[in-house]
Amino acid sequence: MTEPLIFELSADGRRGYTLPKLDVPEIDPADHIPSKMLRREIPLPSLSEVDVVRHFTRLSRLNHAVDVGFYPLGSCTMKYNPKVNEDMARLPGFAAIHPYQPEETIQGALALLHNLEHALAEICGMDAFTLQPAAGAHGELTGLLIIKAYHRKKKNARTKTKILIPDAGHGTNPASAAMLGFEVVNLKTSSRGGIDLDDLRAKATPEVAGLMLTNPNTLGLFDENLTEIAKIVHGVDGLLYYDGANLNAIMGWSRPGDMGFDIVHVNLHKTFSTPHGGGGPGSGPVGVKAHLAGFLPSPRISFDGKKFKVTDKHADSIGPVRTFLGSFGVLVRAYTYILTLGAEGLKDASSYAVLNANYMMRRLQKTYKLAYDRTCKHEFVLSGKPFAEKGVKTLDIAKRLLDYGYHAPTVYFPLIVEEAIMIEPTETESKQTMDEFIAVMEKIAAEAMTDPEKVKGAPYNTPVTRLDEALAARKPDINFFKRRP
Amino acid sequence: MTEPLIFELSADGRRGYTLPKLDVPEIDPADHIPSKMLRREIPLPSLSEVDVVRHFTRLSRLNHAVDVGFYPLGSCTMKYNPKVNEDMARLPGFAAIHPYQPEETIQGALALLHNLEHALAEICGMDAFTLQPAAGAHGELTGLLIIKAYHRKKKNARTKTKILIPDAGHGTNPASAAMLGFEVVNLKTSSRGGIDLDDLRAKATPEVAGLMLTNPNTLGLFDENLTEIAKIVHGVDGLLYYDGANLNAIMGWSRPGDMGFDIVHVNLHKTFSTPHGGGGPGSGPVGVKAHLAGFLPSPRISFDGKKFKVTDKHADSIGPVRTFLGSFGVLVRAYTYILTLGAEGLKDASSYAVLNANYMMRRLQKTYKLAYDRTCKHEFVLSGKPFAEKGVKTLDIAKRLLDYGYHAPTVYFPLIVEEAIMIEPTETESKQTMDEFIAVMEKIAAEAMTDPEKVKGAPYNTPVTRLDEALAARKPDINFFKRRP
Amino acid sequence: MSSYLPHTQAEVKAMLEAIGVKSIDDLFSEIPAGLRLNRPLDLPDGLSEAEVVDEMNDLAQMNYGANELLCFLGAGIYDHYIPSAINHLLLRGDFFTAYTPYQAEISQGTLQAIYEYQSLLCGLTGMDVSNASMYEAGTALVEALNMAKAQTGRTRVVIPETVHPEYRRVVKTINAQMGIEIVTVPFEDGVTDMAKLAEVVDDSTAAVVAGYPNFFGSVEDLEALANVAHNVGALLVVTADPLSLGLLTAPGDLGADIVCGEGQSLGIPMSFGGPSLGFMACKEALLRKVPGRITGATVDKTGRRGFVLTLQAREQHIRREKAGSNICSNQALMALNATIYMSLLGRDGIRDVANQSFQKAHHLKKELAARVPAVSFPFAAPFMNEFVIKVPNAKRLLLKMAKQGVLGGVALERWFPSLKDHLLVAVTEKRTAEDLDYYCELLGGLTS
Amino acid sequence: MSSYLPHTQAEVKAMLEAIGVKSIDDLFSEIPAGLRLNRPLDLPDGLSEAEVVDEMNDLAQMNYGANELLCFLGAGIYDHYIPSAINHLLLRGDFFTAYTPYQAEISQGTLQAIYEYQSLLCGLTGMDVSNASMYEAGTALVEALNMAKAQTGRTRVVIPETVHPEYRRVVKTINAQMGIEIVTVPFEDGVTDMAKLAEVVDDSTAAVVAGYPNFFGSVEDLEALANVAHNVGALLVVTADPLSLGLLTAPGDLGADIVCGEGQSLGIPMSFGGPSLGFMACKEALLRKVPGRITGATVDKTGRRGFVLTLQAREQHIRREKAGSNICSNQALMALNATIYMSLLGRDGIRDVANQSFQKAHHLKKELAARVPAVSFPFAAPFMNEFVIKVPNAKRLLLKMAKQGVLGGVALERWFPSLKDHLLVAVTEKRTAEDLDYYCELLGGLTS
Ligand SMILES: Cc1ncc(COP(=O)(O)O)c(C=O)c1O
Ligand SMILES: Cc1ncc(COP(=O)(O)O)c(C=O)c1O
Repeated sequence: MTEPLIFELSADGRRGYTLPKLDVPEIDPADHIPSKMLRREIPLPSLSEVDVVRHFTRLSRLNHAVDVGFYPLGSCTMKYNPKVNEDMARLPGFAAIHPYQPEETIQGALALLHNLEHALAEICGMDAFTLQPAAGAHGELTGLLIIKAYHRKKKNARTKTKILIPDAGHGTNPASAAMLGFEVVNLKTSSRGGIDLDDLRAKATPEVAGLMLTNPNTLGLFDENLTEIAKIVHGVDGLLYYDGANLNAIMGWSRPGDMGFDIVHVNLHKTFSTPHGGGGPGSGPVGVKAHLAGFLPSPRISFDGKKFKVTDKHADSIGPVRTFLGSFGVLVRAYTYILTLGAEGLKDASSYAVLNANYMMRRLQKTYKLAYDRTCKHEFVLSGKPFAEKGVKTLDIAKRLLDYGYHAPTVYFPLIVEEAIMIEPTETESKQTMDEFIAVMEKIAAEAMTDPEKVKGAPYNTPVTRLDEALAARKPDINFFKRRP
Repeated sequence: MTEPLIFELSADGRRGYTLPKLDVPEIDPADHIPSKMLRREIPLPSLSEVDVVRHFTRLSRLNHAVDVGFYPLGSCTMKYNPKVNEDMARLPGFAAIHPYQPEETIQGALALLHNLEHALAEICGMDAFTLQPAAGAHGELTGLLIIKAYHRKKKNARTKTKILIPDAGHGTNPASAAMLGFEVVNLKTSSRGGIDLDDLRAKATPEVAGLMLTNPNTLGLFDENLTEIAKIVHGVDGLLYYDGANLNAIMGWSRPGDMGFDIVHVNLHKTFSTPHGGGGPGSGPVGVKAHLAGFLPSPRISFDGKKFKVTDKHADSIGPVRTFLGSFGVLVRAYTYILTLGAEGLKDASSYAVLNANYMMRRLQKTYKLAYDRTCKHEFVLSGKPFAEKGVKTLDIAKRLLDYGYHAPTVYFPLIVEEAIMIEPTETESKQTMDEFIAVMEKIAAEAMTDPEKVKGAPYNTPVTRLDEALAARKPDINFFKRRP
Repeated sequence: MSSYLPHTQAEVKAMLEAIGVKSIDDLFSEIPAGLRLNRPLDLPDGLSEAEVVDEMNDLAQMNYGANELLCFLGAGIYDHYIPSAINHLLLRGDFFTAYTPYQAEISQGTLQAIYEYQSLLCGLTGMDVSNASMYEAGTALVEALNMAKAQTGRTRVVIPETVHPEYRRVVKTINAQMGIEIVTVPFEDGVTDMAKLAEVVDDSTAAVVAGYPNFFGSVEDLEALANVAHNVGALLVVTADPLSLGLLTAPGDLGADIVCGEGQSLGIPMSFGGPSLGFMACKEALLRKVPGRITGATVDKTGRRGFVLTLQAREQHIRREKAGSNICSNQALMALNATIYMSLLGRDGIRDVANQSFQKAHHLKKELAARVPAVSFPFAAPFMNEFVIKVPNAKRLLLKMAKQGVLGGVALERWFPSLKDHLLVAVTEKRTAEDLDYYCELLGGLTS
Repeated sequence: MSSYLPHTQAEVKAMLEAIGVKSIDDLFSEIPAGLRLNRPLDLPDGLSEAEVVDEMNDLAQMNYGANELLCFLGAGIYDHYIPSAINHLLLRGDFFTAYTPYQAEISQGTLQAIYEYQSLLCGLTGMDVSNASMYEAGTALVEALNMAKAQTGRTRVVIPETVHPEYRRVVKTINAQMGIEIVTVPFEDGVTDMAKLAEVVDDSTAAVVAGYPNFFGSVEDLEALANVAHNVGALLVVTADPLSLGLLTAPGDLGADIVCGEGQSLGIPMSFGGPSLGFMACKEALLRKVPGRITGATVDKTGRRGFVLTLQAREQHIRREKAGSNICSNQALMALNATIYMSLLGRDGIRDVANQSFQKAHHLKKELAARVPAVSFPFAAPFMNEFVIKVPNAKRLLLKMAKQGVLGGVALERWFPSLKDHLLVAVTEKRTAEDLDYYCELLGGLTS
């Protein structure tokens, strides 16, 4: 069953809100605002409260979500989002404070930010953190701005024009670099799934401003040559940037700071259990080594032993990368999570995330093609290519999984694996859940061989069947008021 | 898709809870409690938090509910349950107070109870209320205990042995009366759908302790002869009990107290918008005229102009009918609702409830058989008999409605209408919603004539298809640990 | 027009036309003039949501409960920790805005949850059968005694004073009007006086009732009580605290025939005593006598497992005056609440919570004995997490303690004149060692 | 083991066996010894949920926000009333624990809600196209200027000082590093100095930016600004407060090419400034330049309407370094929040809320003028619900006001040295006549 649009449920005169009676003498806006600036038509719908509640309740029931079932979307760390985190973010002392309140009235909020910065620094082995960035990609931009500022300070801005990025890197990496005018130089992946050292050496020219690296990388593999890589990049005065999307693999085991990275971003909406919200909000705090701390975005938070303060005058700072101090509500959730797990719990999370991934990899490699046959970390990449002979693509396998009540893995990424199927179970899934999923994956593999049309026609048991993406792109209908007839 | 039982998801050693470390020196319970009283086995399952969240999230999605769609279940007043009521009931000042706190620390709670008693008294035209009863049936029991006490006080307990109840009355009415040892005398329904006055006159003997009446009754009809009825019953020193399940029809229009009733119960989970909770909790406050106030259950709440008090010594009181002062959280919701609607809003609610019912009745009587062709109040009763010729029963029509995303009306009640279909839209439903439902009802009527097997096989689009009730009753499987193999 | 009413003027007009009347007033015209209310209700005007929230907040803030004060109150309602996930699940409208699962095919969520509740409750109590819930403990006991009457054909029930005095009052209000005779038995050292019990139990006795733990927190010798009852063919009815069953042997294993009581301790907010969870479980032999709804497993047309309300022939909507009970709406949402709690805590958790409550209560009693000379202890019986103390001027003391941040106990005098200056003190796992220390400190200070 | 980890010892053992390793340590063995952390993380031990809640409550209670103090702060974040239903819907895990709707067939809830959001935003702003959200206003403006650059092929943007100074700072941080030159224009009587604007806008100008209402709360003459921009082939980029558009003409009807800004006023908690809602809407001509996700309607195999992410060829995961923007995660849940708010308020509600805010702000200004001699008003430009006052010792005054229960305004000096002792005062529909009276009273008292 499909759901009408909110506009289709509207009837003029309905209302889903109440307001107190206006208790000041009413004036005519036309006496105070030029009439051409006074609005006549507002094309919003009109609904009663029950209409609205039902509409969004019904919509929600059309969604798969972590709370509904297994969600092994690689690179996204779809772990359980603890309910208590939601409660904490909604405490009025956090939810009802304004960013421009006097410092004296927000000491609790500043303390939380300060503590969180320090916890992240310890987890990552960095010296200072900013909590401003609103997501991973925003963190990347922030990090790259710091790289720019670093070279500018050394008067090398003109020559430092290139950013190295492995071909397995996430799309945001090159996009972020390009936004700031860097030339993106792609690095090849070795047969072990790490950076091809020869390629790196060849490309590590004096123009290199930095290297952006995800580790474990998007193949789920830990690059054993990090020390060498760092040496090479640092050797040309390039900075090492750590894309922390995959930090969930190594907490308490290894730290980017100790690996030689100068800058790191972490995704609180992955590793630190804050919910993905249907696409966001995320949060992508950026940490740096001491030598780069001066470049961090202002304003920053400081503590003089008695009082927490927001300081805004930092000569070398790249400046603010957003308004206000960060996605505070997300930070509250992440801080709650860190308090809950503590040192040992965070390490356990990584341990079991890696255990789960290796378990699934070893079991699934019997049916699917494993891209790199090595111990993985928190995720691994299969290929759907074996089924090409039957005309079954990875996309078909993904869609068929939906019929069995699962979200599909990440597909067609990383680009270097043909027909990629990238699976990240996360630590919050049980063997039971994984075994059931594995059984279904095996069943689909069998179906692909014996009844390929079945798989190619999937999904069948979903609120809608396969959707026509080509039509959507060819004749965009993205606004009800300009809809396709 | 069906959902495993919580027991089937369990694995020994999992946990979905955390506790602080025990911070007092641990002692051995066996040194303090005789060992035969110390438990060895606890057959509870073990799950992680995400297992539990998913299980109940998935279960919830198998439910229809007011928040999901139209729920025209007659006699149950399935109106919208405002969300703000839920917030108010969860304020720590209400949710985290203990019933045995000193009065000084619960003045807000007592004030709320006191105000709610008075608001209900005004709405019902009664003089005093108790908020103790936990549901409508419990209210009936309370009312009948008051009737008993009244006659006992007049030394008539021995002779006052009968309770009159119309045959259209709800099952709880005779059941409540019988529990207290009353003999139930059924009254016939007249061709107008009210009480048959001749029958009443004939049965109004000196043994009559009281009459229990729902008005509008379960046919949705207002009994125009109330004044006469009251005269007859009072004439034999019987008391008039008002079953307030249908109060939603008349708020602000007419009051049971003004109709001659001595005792009334109201269902807060119907008229006053508190949610039905999947079957409860409800709340069934009981109001009485001044001459019966002394019989109300103790403890009661009093206000001396400064302080609210709980008083427990009332010589004539029937005594407490439950522990503590009532289903407080439900009372908070109802009070919130009354504050929100106010005098006019409550009357509007009844006006539109009645408008909706008449609109649906007039439209649906074209397709279904209308039991009593009169202006109805908040609900009306159709009969599914016209489709008997095709072998289609009311039950089949009800099941077919599920396929279209609706909850079915109340069926086979009241018992005096063959193949009864009892529809109560409530005031929170829009014409749009009702029109769509009417169209489906017409479609099903057509299906019943042209494709009766389709209707008889329904439902098809539900999480499970028609369930074998006979098997369930024949071989009860009601406890996982003693399940049917 | 309120946000809860969707009617537009145009729609009202169209609907009146379809009905064939001119105005809404016409729909009320058959109400005789004399029965009409010819004035507005004497209630305040309606308020916007924001104003309502303000007004309710003002009322809520006039209460000082377990969020503001350290709560050592029990006597049936306990301040246990409620895991966050519970409220999130209960807030799903798909659960709480549904009614009784009359249409099973679109109510599997509610039905399966009830089946799980019944099973968990049976597991915890050691019973075979559980219904879907009762209102609360008092009325649950009323129904249990009614069952005993029906089962045994006898009309006399024996209830020791160690059973919650409020339950006993409810029994007196209701069962006494059902033709049941109630016999009371005194206590001795905080438990039922077995000698006195033996004196009053005879072959006219339908049931013997026992609290487990009893009202004073003491652990009764259920087996002995069961023997007394069973020897004369009476049933043993136990009112139990289900959370305590994490540490105490299931009553079913000690001879209970019916176990009922208050389930609030299973993760339900105290909420001034309601809505809470009455529960009712019994042995197989009593199945057909159980009041209220029961869910059973069955299959659908395709053979898939599904759940339905079953054995409805016991109930009022079918049997009317011949039904054993009048219960219709129950406490389904609170049963769901308890089900989620039991699922989260599980086997280990319920034991841990019960044990921590036990440990902390015993620690407090020990510390009080050592540190507060003014306190004495009338009973030496084994106890779970609640015990009785005697202090000078108990009632005034309670007020003073409240002013200093502690809800110190429940004064027993109102039910037991002989227990003047006695307090019932409950300790849950939520109280920290520091809290217990403060309690001793405060009591020491106020009594010295 | 935490309640978030389901692993039992037996399962761990079985899994290690299936993998063919002896211990979890073995799975980390390829991390070179030098890169391993050979000590525990220097963080506190984990806590139980109850302890965490206590600790977080302690922190929250060290803040005094709009629940404790009367909030007259604005400057982009406003204390509007948030209807209760919103949070109930947002708390549905089916929404908030999902990610980007990559698998459309099981994400129709999220996708349709985004389509509705896009449409509502277009309706409110008078634009043709909206994306699914941006992070927040500052970065939304950054992207808007980047779009203008791409569209016009020009690299100079003109931003008056009347645009939020923090947005301008973000633009400086980011756009300046993208090869965009930023030219500032001063203000005159609270609005953009049109003469000065005309001087700097030329045919190298990619965009002119305007706040609507602007940072001082004043209503700019957008049409005039649009003319200046369009005359030289530049775009008019407007940062708007969407709620104010309940009273103010849609920027699209006054010539705006791009409308972006902060959507927090649409029912989103202030939450110390985040997560909030960046929004981005534009005219059809700019469709292919829009950053971020867009949802489009389409049909499934059976012809039923459905929704998908569309036009993805613009995005980083497809285009990598050739993408116009790097945005990936956005603020979907906040967009849903705003969508529910706009649906509840609807056409009439958004006008009512905007109008009440307008009325109350004007009332306060009038009352201040009449009752508090120490207050003066630097600007006479028309305004919505926010205005600037001058008071002696503004900063110390703010602290004194806070102590007496009022968050009195935002001090402007930090961004505008010339506006020392000036406060920006915002009034929403939540402030009652009584609150406004208290504000005057307090300010009068503290300045006399
Ligand atoms: C490896 C990697 N880097 C960066 C990102 C971008 O993070 P965000 O979506 O928070 O901007 C992602 C997101 O999926 C990612 O997987
Ligand atoms: C007319 C009538 N009376 C009494 C009741 C019993 O109310 P409750 O279920 O609250 O016990 C009902 C419930 O449906 C009813 O419809």
